[in-house]
Amino acid sequence: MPSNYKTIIKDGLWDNNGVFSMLLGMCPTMAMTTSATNGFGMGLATAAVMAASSFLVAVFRKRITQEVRIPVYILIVAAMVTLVDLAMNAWMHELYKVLGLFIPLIVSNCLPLARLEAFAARSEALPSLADGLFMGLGFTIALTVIGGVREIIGSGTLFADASLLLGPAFRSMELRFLPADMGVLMMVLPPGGFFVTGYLVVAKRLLDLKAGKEIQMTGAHSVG
Amino acid sequence: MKETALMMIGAALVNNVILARFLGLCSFMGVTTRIDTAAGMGMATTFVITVSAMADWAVQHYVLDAYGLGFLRTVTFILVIASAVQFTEMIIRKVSPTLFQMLGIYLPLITTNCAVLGVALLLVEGNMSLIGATLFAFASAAGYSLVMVIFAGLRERLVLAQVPRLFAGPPIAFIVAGLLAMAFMGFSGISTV
Amino acid sequence: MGYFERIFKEPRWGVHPDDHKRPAADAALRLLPPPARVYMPLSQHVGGAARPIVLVGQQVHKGQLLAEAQGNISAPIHAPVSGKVSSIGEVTAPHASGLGFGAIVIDSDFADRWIDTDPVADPFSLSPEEITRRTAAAGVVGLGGATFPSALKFSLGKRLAVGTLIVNGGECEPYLSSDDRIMRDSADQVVDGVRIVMHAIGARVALVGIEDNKPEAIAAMRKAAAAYPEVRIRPVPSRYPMGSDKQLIQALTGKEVPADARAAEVGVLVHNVSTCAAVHQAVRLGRPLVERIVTVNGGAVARPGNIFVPLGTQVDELLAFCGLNEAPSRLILGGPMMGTLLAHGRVPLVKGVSGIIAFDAREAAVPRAGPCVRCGSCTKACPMGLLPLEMAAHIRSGDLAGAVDFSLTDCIACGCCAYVCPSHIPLVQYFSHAKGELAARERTRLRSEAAKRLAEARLIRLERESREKAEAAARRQAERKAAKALAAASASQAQAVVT
Amino acid sequence: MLSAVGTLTTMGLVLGGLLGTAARYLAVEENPIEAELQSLLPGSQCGQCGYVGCAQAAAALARGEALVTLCPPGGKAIAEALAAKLGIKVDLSAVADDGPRLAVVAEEICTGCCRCSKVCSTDAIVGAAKQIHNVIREACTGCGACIERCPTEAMSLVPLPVTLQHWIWPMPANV
Repeated sequence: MPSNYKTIIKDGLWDNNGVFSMLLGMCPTMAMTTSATNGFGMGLATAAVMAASSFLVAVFRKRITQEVRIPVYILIVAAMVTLVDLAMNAWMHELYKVLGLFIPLIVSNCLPLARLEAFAARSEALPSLADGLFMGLGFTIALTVIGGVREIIGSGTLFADASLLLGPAFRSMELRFLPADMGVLMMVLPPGGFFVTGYLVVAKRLLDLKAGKEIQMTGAHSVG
Repeated sequence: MKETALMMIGAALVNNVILARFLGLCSFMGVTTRIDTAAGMGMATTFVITVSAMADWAVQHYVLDAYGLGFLRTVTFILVIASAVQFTEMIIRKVSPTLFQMLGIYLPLITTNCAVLGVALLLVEGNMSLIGATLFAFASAAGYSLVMVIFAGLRERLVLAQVPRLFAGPPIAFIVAGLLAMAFMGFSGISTV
Repeated sequence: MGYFERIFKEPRWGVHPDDHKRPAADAALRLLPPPARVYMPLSQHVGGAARPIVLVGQQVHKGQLLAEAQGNISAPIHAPVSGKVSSIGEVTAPHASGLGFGAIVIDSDFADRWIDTDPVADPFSLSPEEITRRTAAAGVVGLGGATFPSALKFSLGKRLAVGTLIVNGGECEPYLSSDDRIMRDSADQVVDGVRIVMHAIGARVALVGIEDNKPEAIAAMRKAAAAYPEVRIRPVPSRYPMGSDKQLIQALTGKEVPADARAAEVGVLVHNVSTCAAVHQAVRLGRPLVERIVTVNGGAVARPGNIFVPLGTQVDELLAFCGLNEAPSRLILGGPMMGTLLAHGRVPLVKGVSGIIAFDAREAAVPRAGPCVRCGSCTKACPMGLLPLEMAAHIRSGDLAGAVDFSLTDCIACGCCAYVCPSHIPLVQYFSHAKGELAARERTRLRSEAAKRLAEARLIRLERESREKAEAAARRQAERKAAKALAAASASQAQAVVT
Repeated sequence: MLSAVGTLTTMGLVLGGLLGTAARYLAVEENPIEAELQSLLPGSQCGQCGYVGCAQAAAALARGEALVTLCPPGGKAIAEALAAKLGIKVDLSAVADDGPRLAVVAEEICTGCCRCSKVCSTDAIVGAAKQIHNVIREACTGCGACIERCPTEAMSLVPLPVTLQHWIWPMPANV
């Protein structure tokens, strides 16, 4: 098990990126990336849940019996999600309203569960915390990038309404690339999510190929 | 009557669970390599969605609303869904071994299918009656199954195609899914529910 | 659809390639002088290889039996020249793999002395069984390329009471004209052979299908068959693959052979014109099949034409006889559509070879294959009504079962699909690969089934052995006990006596 | 606070109880697929998969503990058949299938000890004591069990020679 933090960070952010390499957690990836801001917010919420639940599972891993581990993991994740849900409702109400349904749905996002099974259930608490956090941050990056691409092509802006959703400090991030009527609406609508994700997976493969890494062409299909 | 029909069409086609609401995408990408497995997954999920929607409706109305425990919704729903899946598995195994052989291996996967939880949460937000909720859940699930089978058919053809190396596997599947989503956008004129 | 249209309407399947048959077809037949050495393969037919019955160093006459048929489906081999058996060993097979197979090598004495033959003045006085026996003994096999032992087909036709004999003079492959030549030069022999075959299988009618691009052959055959109303000469449209059994049967009789059935099951039997001529030689003259007409054609050949050659002659020797303009860029045994690609010319000619094509560089150029554009040309060309593009796609992705679902097993490998493919996809190679792979899997399955049976038999044997061992041990123990008891008894008796 | 804990506990108890009861009353024994899997395996009990025999390997497959690619003598064909039976998809390109193999006896080394013929699961090795042994080609499964038993290293596995009857056209090079 890599308890080496550098590997964990590298794995989480790029090599084993939840979206682009493992193809996990596709639902929020598609649904919440109509803009970079939404993707960023959704990613952070997921990262928080993952870090917390990985830590908890790692702490209690010796107490959890094999047979009931999945229900227990789900319950732990569900509890964390409820916490995040309440917290966001309280402090980031605008963003909460946009993300809506998909905050509770982090429960059935397969990325947290997959990491609990694959990493936290067999590692010490602190590496697990790091794994959860950086996997979550990798997820955040992926969502922000997808959201950014869709937003730029779809409506010509980047991080629009960031100040509204995340706080006034983010006003400087709001950018406009194209005139308001130049956007390709299709990119903001559902098909755009599929197209952009597909092309970004190709882009990641291309970068990996350039870096001389072996790439896996079939990709990991996981169900959940 | 007309309203119910429109609601069901809307749930199945216009606001399709997979292509418009982006729920259940993991299974959409994962179990659609063959038509028969996709159909099996679709049937199993339809069953679970309908059953758990009814159960969740009951929990929401008689437990959470009654005691003002709205914040426990996520936890209780996932608990109910997990039990419903387990229960469904046992019943099918006992009642119809043939059906179990068809659906058995997909059942455990459904617990973490966000379509189930998603539909349940949508129901709560929609404030529906029990019958309305059941019909809505069934229609959504039927739309889910339809898209699963269509996409599986496309992917069976896709396997035979000579796809550029970099696009092989998931990327081309995503792009095909995008085209399918575009096709489903054509339904948006039918109903606006 | 009327009978007239059925025959003369252009078929919807197949292709119409440039036939390149002339001028080779018009050149007079030439004789190849006996080569110094011939390599007579033991396996020139479908089925088991023949078993040699001559010894190294033995003197043989032309037409003498070299190897006898072995197994249910097999054919004997005879000496194509007179001379001495110099060795029996492996030579390169006329096969795309370039692997070797067994052959008898004869050094010619250039005398061409025949063995004593057993001619029959009136073959129609012989019983059909006798004709079949003589045909089998002469080693006659299907000369159109299938090389199935003809005598076996006779018995099959007799058993199934086939009413119509179809004689295949289609010769639809481009470049080839050996059947054309034999019909022009020896129409009487062909017609006589046809009548002997009819007698052997009990057919009432023979339909000789000849493609309408061979008017001279049609005229010669009509003249030869004029006295025999039961032998009917029928021109058929020139369309590749008209020479394929199922297509010719449909063109001549309108009957379609079902996918999993043989021609005999729709009441017809197909024999090639050259095969009929060989039957005439075998039955009327008593001469075994040791020579045949081979077309030598292609851009690299200086004097293309039809040559009468002893079997076992090396391809290179025949090419040298016809002269070469340049080193051939590609060498094909048989026609360009279905023939066998040869790596070199040091392979012997066998019974089923109707031609050698030596392409020059221009003819041999193969365009690069591109991706399938789904134009559907191949489905239109396929004479079996298959979907070549679907089959190839399934095979490419490793899904052989899927290809079989698209009736891969019905593919006759005629090459029409690859010929018309605008992307130049080597479709037939995909199908050949898949068929070979399927056959290999079938072999593996049979092997593992046999292994399972053997393993079970072994377990039963081990069980029986251990049981027998235990029984023997028990018996011995019992005997020992009995002996002991006996000894004790006699001892006590003795004691009793003593006391 | 208390009502939340109470609700969750009650639901846990009710659902857990329900499932527990159901599990008792709805229990079904299985697993019919095992026999079918076993019929697909070669049945030579060679043990190369790591299990004692084909029956044990089939049981492990049915439990999902073994990979469908477990059978070296079976090669790709059996792996494909097993995968189809189990309804799973496998990437067979990684399966080392160098074709069927055959055991041969190096006649100059063989001492005629009979050890190899005793372990051969298909009785493919013949030979009496102190006589040079020989392998019956048709019966040999190429499992290699005899190789380890030979004290003089006279046994070896060779690929089945390719003949005209066995030769297969290669797949066209990809475009």
